[in-house]
Amino acid sequence: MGLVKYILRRLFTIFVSLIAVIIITYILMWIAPGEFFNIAQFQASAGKVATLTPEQLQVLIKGFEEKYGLNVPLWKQILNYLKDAFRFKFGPSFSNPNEPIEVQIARRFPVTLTLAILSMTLAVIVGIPLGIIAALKRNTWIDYISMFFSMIGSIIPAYTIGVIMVIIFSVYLRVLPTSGWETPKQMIMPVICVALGPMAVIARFMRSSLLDVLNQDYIRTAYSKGGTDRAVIIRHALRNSLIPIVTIIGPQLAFLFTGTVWIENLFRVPGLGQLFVNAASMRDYPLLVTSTFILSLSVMLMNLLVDIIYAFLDPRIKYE
Amino acid sequence: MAELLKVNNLRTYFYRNEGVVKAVDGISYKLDYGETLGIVGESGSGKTVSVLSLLGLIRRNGRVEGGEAIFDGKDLLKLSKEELREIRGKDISIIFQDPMTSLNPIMRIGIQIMEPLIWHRLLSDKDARDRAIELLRVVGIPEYKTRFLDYPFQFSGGMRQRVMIAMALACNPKLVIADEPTTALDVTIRAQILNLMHEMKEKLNMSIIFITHDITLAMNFCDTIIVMYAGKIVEYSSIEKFIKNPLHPYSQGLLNSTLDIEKKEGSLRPIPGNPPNLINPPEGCRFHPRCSYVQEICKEKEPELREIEEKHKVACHLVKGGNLNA
Amino acid sequence: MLSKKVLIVLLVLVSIFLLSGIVNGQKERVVSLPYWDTPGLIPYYWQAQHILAQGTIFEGLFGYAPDPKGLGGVKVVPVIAQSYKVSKDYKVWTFKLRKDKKWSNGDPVTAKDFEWSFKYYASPKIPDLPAWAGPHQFIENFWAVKSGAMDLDKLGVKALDDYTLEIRLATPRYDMKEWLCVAQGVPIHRKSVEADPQNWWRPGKIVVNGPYVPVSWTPGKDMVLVKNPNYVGERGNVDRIVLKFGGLGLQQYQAGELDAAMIGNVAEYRFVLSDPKLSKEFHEDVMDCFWNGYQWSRGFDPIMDNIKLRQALAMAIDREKLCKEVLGGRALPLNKYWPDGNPIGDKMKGIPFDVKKAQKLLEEAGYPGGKGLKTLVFYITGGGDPVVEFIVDQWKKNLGINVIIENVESGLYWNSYVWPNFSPDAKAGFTVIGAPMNNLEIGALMKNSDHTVWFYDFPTSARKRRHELYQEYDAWLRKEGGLTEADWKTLIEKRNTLYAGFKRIVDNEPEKLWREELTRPPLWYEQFDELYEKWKAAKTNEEKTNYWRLAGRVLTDQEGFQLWYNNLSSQSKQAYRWRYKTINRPFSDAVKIAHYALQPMQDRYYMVPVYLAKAQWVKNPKLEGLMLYKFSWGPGFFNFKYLNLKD
Amino acid sequence: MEVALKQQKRRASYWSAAWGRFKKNKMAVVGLIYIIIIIIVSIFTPWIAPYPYDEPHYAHTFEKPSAKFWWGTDDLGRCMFSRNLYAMRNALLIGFGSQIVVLIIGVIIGSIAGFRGGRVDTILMRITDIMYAFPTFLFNVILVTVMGRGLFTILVAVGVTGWAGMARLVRGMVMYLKHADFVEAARALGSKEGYIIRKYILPNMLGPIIVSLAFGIPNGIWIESGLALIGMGVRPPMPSWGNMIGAGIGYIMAFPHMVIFPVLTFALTLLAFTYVGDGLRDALNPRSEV
Repeated sequence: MGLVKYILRRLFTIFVSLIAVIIITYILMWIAPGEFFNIAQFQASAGKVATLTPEQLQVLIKGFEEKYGLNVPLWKQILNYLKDAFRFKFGPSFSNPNEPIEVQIARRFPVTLTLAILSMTLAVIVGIPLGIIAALKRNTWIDYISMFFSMIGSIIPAYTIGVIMVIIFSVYLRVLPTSGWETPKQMIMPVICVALGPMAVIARFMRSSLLDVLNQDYIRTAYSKGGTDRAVIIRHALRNSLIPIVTIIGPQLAFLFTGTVWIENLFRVPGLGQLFVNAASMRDYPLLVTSTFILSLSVMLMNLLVDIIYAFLDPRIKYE
Repeated sequence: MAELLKVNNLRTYFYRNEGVVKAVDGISYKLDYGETLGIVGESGSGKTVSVLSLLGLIRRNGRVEGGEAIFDGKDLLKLSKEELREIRGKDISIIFQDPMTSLNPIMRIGIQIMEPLIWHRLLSDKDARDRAIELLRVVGIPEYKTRFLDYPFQFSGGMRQRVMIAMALACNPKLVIADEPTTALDVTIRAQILNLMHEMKEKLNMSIIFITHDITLAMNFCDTIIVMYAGKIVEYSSIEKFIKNPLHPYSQGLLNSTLDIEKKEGSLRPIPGNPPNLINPPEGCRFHPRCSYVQEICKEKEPELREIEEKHKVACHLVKGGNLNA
Repeated sequence: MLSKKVLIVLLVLVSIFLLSGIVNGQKERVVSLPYWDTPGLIPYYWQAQHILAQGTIFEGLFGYAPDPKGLGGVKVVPVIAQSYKVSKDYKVWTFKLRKDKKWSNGDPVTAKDFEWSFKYYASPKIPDLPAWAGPHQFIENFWAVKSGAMDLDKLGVKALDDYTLEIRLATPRYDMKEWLCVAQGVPIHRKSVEADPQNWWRPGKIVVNGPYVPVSWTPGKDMVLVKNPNYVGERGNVDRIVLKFGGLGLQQYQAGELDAAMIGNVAEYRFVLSDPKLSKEFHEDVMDCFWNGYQWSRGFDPIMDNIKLRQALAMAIDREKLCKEVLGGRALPLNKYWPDGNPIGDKMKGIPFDVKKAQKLLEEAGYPGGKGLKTLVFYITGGGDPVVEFIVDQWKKNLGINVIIENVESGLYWNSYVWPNFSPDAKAGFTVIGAPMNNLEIGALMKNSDHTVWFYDFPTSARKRRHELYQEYDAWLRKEGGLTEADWKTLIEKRNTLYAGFKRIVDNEPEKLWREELTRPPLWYEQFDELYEKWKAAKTNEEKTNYWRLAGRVLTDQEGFQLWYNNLSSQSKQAYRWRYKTINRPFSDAVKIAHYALQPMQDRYYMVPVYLAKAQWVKNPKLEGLMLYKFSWGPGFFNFKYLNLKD
Repeated sequence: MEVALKQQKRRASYWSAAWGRFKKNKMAVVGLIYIIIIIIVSIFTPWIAPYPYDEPHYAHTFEKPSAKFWWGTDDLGRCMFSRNLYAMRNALLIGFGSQIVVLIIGVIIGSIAGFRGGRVDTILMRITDIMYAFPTFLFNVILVTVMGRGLFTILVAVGVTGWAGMARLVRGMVMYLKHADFVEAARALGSKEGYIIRKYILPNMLGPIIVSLAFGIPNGIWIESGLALIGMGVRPPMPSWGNMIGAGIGYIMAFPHMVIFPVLTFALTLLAFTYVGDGLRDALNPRSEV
């Protein structure tokens, strides 16, 4: 029963934190220079008000304000937003008046999820062995080289790597399509590009985690019992060192919600990143608040999940 | 009694950035079947290293530089990695100091006890399981059948040390090395563990190397005692002779710094100063900077380990004719 | 619920796929083109789909056909209209419709469809209609209807019979034909809209009357159009068009995944020229419906009142060098709103590149050698902008003045610095501007330079006051009061003062057309008086407050107008009079006199042309009939009905 | 007295031992040398750079590397080498500057929370949790919007969004050290809390904090480049790696040097910091001893 209680308590904390996050976001937008809240300006941006007199514009502004619920004081806007947000109703965004935001999210979410899961799997499959090798061959050239390559992959902006990959594999070798998101072939390049970052993080974390474990007394104990390197490393060191990896995969997954925006644009992957990051620079404020809401929520849920899994994997931990 | 282990001029050095640490610098001793040998000294005197060296369990930057260790007719120091592994846990097992950290925290203790049996292919999985349960019973774990599946964190410190002992005994080893097995435990538990070890030794007729910094403990528990200081043996004696006549000033210092109810108050005299830096150990007798009897010769010439009487060797210039002539 | 929709879409997709395959019994002709990402398919919003609506998925009474000599590369041709009549005052337009046009579901396209659609667009149900982008804004009573003050029936659109449509306008429009080409001029299918007002536009559901039907749409990825089986009229032979959003255009083209690609920068341009195959597939055109340059920030710093400073800056830029060396030949130097070789441009005088003169002007402006001038800020968006960096460098080198480049995120940039009426947050300085024609309307011949008159060419103090009045106008909506005569007293006094001012303006304004515009009923003071009467008769406090608020707005609005009119520079007033003359005549005549309005506005140096961009692209040699969109969203491709894929 | 002396001695040997361990990681040493070099270069950039970062040479736009322009020129004919030097300098400023902000906020909040405990701790940690859950990138964008662009505001923004981890770290260690024997001893002797923090707790936390900062620096540089990519970075014509790479990638087909050099220097610098961070972590973590 401890688990249910624990989860409920954490969910309550998440609920309160989300309210705080939303209020902070609103306040920040409020104090930001420029007219974050003036719909007319948005209207004008696309509209190049050329043929419209300011008086006619007023009619449009009023309509806009009503459609987006801006005709009430700020505190009420926040309240209204929160009321709807927790029922996952976000209304339309400036950049897409056709559809409510939740519909846009629902459509893009599976894509982002697929991309995230595929690349995270790749990152884990490659990153963990790299980290293990590096740790076992610590301070040798094998260590340096494997760490170098995993890191260089995450440090050169993924967008740059993506462009170079397109030029090599699509234009010159013609083995992979440049973009799209239907066939497995189309997924190869975006998945690799997205995986590079987490892969490096995982490899490095794995390396240090394993090194840490290898220095533990119980490893010496295992050797003293006559374990082979193989048995000791696999049965004792790896299992122990893999547990903390869970704690970094969670945040990395949450990061993939926005961190993939450049890759999505480059490879025409219809995911959430495009939606969310563009919101920030376009000042699409309903979408901006909503992306903050969704991202915070997913980070917090991911952390909760990580804690649960962690407790599941590590018998020492009990839900308080 | 037949000889089980004979160590000759063992030297183990650690290569640190600051220089070479001569942790064990030429020690020799022997151990008979069924004998309990105590190795006593302050922390850092090389007592743990001297035994871990035998089994190749020295960490990365340490290296056995020389000497020999004939165990059961084989020189442990010349064995291949695999041959040595065959001996570890089967013929020689170790009980480590800290039962809190020496057990794998996420593995059921039963499995951990089974491991040496399986790794040495002594028993099938099922038999190993039965044996492990039996061992738990033997070392006195209550409800041993259900606790077989528990994790280390569910045990108290004393219980964990019992588990460690069970693990060490799993393959009926010829030699058990107990590396300060009671240091991390409460005083009340200490006695229980020592009793248990004693019991096991009687029952299984194995040899024990008992490493401790508690000289009175060693005097109660061992047949023979080695006092180590700064990587060297300063006194090597059968326990009867040692109790009667501890000769080396350091041994005396150790004895004086322990509480003895029989002695009068005010007799607690700690040894002044700190153990020496083993990268540049003091010239002459390594103990001379802390020795209250120090003389010129001590600073110049390193004393040899001389046999004063039978089964009693001391490395001190000032010991003459079975007495410390201060 | 959702899966059902997906299923329907899939079924439609499959059936269309099967049909097109089986019926034709031959290989499908597929064309893949780059396109702007679109958030949906509702034609009346100002999003990428509105270009798609113009002649590809929807058709209006008129449409565009390719014409290399025509403005924007197009000419206006009747599409659903067969013939039209227009009254002498150009206020009543009557259209006869073709009888053979069909919706994609087989329903006939009738005048009723137009009437219903136009009323739908005008209704308050669509509060966020970007009315400035369509023809409805000119229809009689449109604004009253939109604001909810008047009944929908009063809108000046009527189907006289199934194939005759009458449109009555509030003001004369000589360019109604041109306006009716754009996305807001197309009808939408009443039955399907009413059946599902939220989702009627979704691919698989949408009923269109253009040559292509959207069958799938994935934001961030692509949209697929297939031939409309019920379409009647001229069109090319392409069966399926895949519009791809984003990605690396040129690389997709090289990999054979696109049939055309825009060239985005000098590097791509040089690469294409150096490649033997690509260089043969290369095309370019000048984006002459734009001018690119800079404009002063619409802030309230008096420094911009100094015309000599403005002139000096405009004259100190070496446009030739910019186009040749920075833009690598991908643009033409431009020193007036219309280029040479254009009927308007040929009659205009350009801004010279004359460093000596610029230096002298700067000195006369009070800043010899740039000394004493405060630091100006050039706002840009999206990282570095080589053009701006060039301009700033020219000013530094030629005039000795320092300008900071301030990078702002795009939303803030466009909404708060480039296009709003005023930017209270903007520091003295500039923004980049690519001022386009949105479509072929006559007023757009001004290419947005009439902002000079509206937002720039009066003293800073008056600009500031004007901005305050805009805010006051807004604030009236939420003011409390108006329950007593005392509340009205001040308003009535103000009304009388303003009335006197208004009379003076009307009596002295020499331009008849402007006078007419000002005195067109309902007049502001009549509105005010009417509101006062209504207030007297009002029963509830709520009503009373409402009338009082509206009356307050009328006055604030008028006060703003008078402030503007009275402070406007004589040059701008003159320009504005010519603007009235220009827009109140047919297109062909307007072109002849537009420069009278444009030249004085350009000579105010608030909005300064610098270069004219080129559109450059590569395309599959087998593909014909690709039309370049040269208006405000350009460059891009549109009007896909003429696409032809040679075998 | 005795205790303090022992502490002192232990600490000195701790640092020298750590340095010894650090030296063993060759990549970390190489990284450290690289960082020292670029720091020196950054200090003297205005004298080292062959051209001002904003000086265009219109006759030399898009030039490949040559004797005149070692790393070629960009779209305005500006020296890529000089621009890279300035970009490096800006990156270092942002990297180090943001970590100073992180350090100040994180240490203050973390140690107050850890030391006071109770309700103060709960409140501060809730705030930290919220900060932790805030989508960093969006938060950065909003903050930069609020405060305006520029080196200083960006580094403050990066710091303000990044202190949560540091606060947690510090709090955790304070909680642990608070009950450590030598602190108890000091408290028993009647030392004031401030004194205890200064004399005992802070020195003992230095190692983990340094490691955290070492990883924070490349992270700060990374965030700036992300901001620059969407046009929220430093003011042009001031170069930063983010906007140089962003501009360069479009030109990759014909002028690859415009992206290769910034990417290389950017990657090398981040690598160096990461390697040094790794080295420091291994060196300052006493657990990995022997």
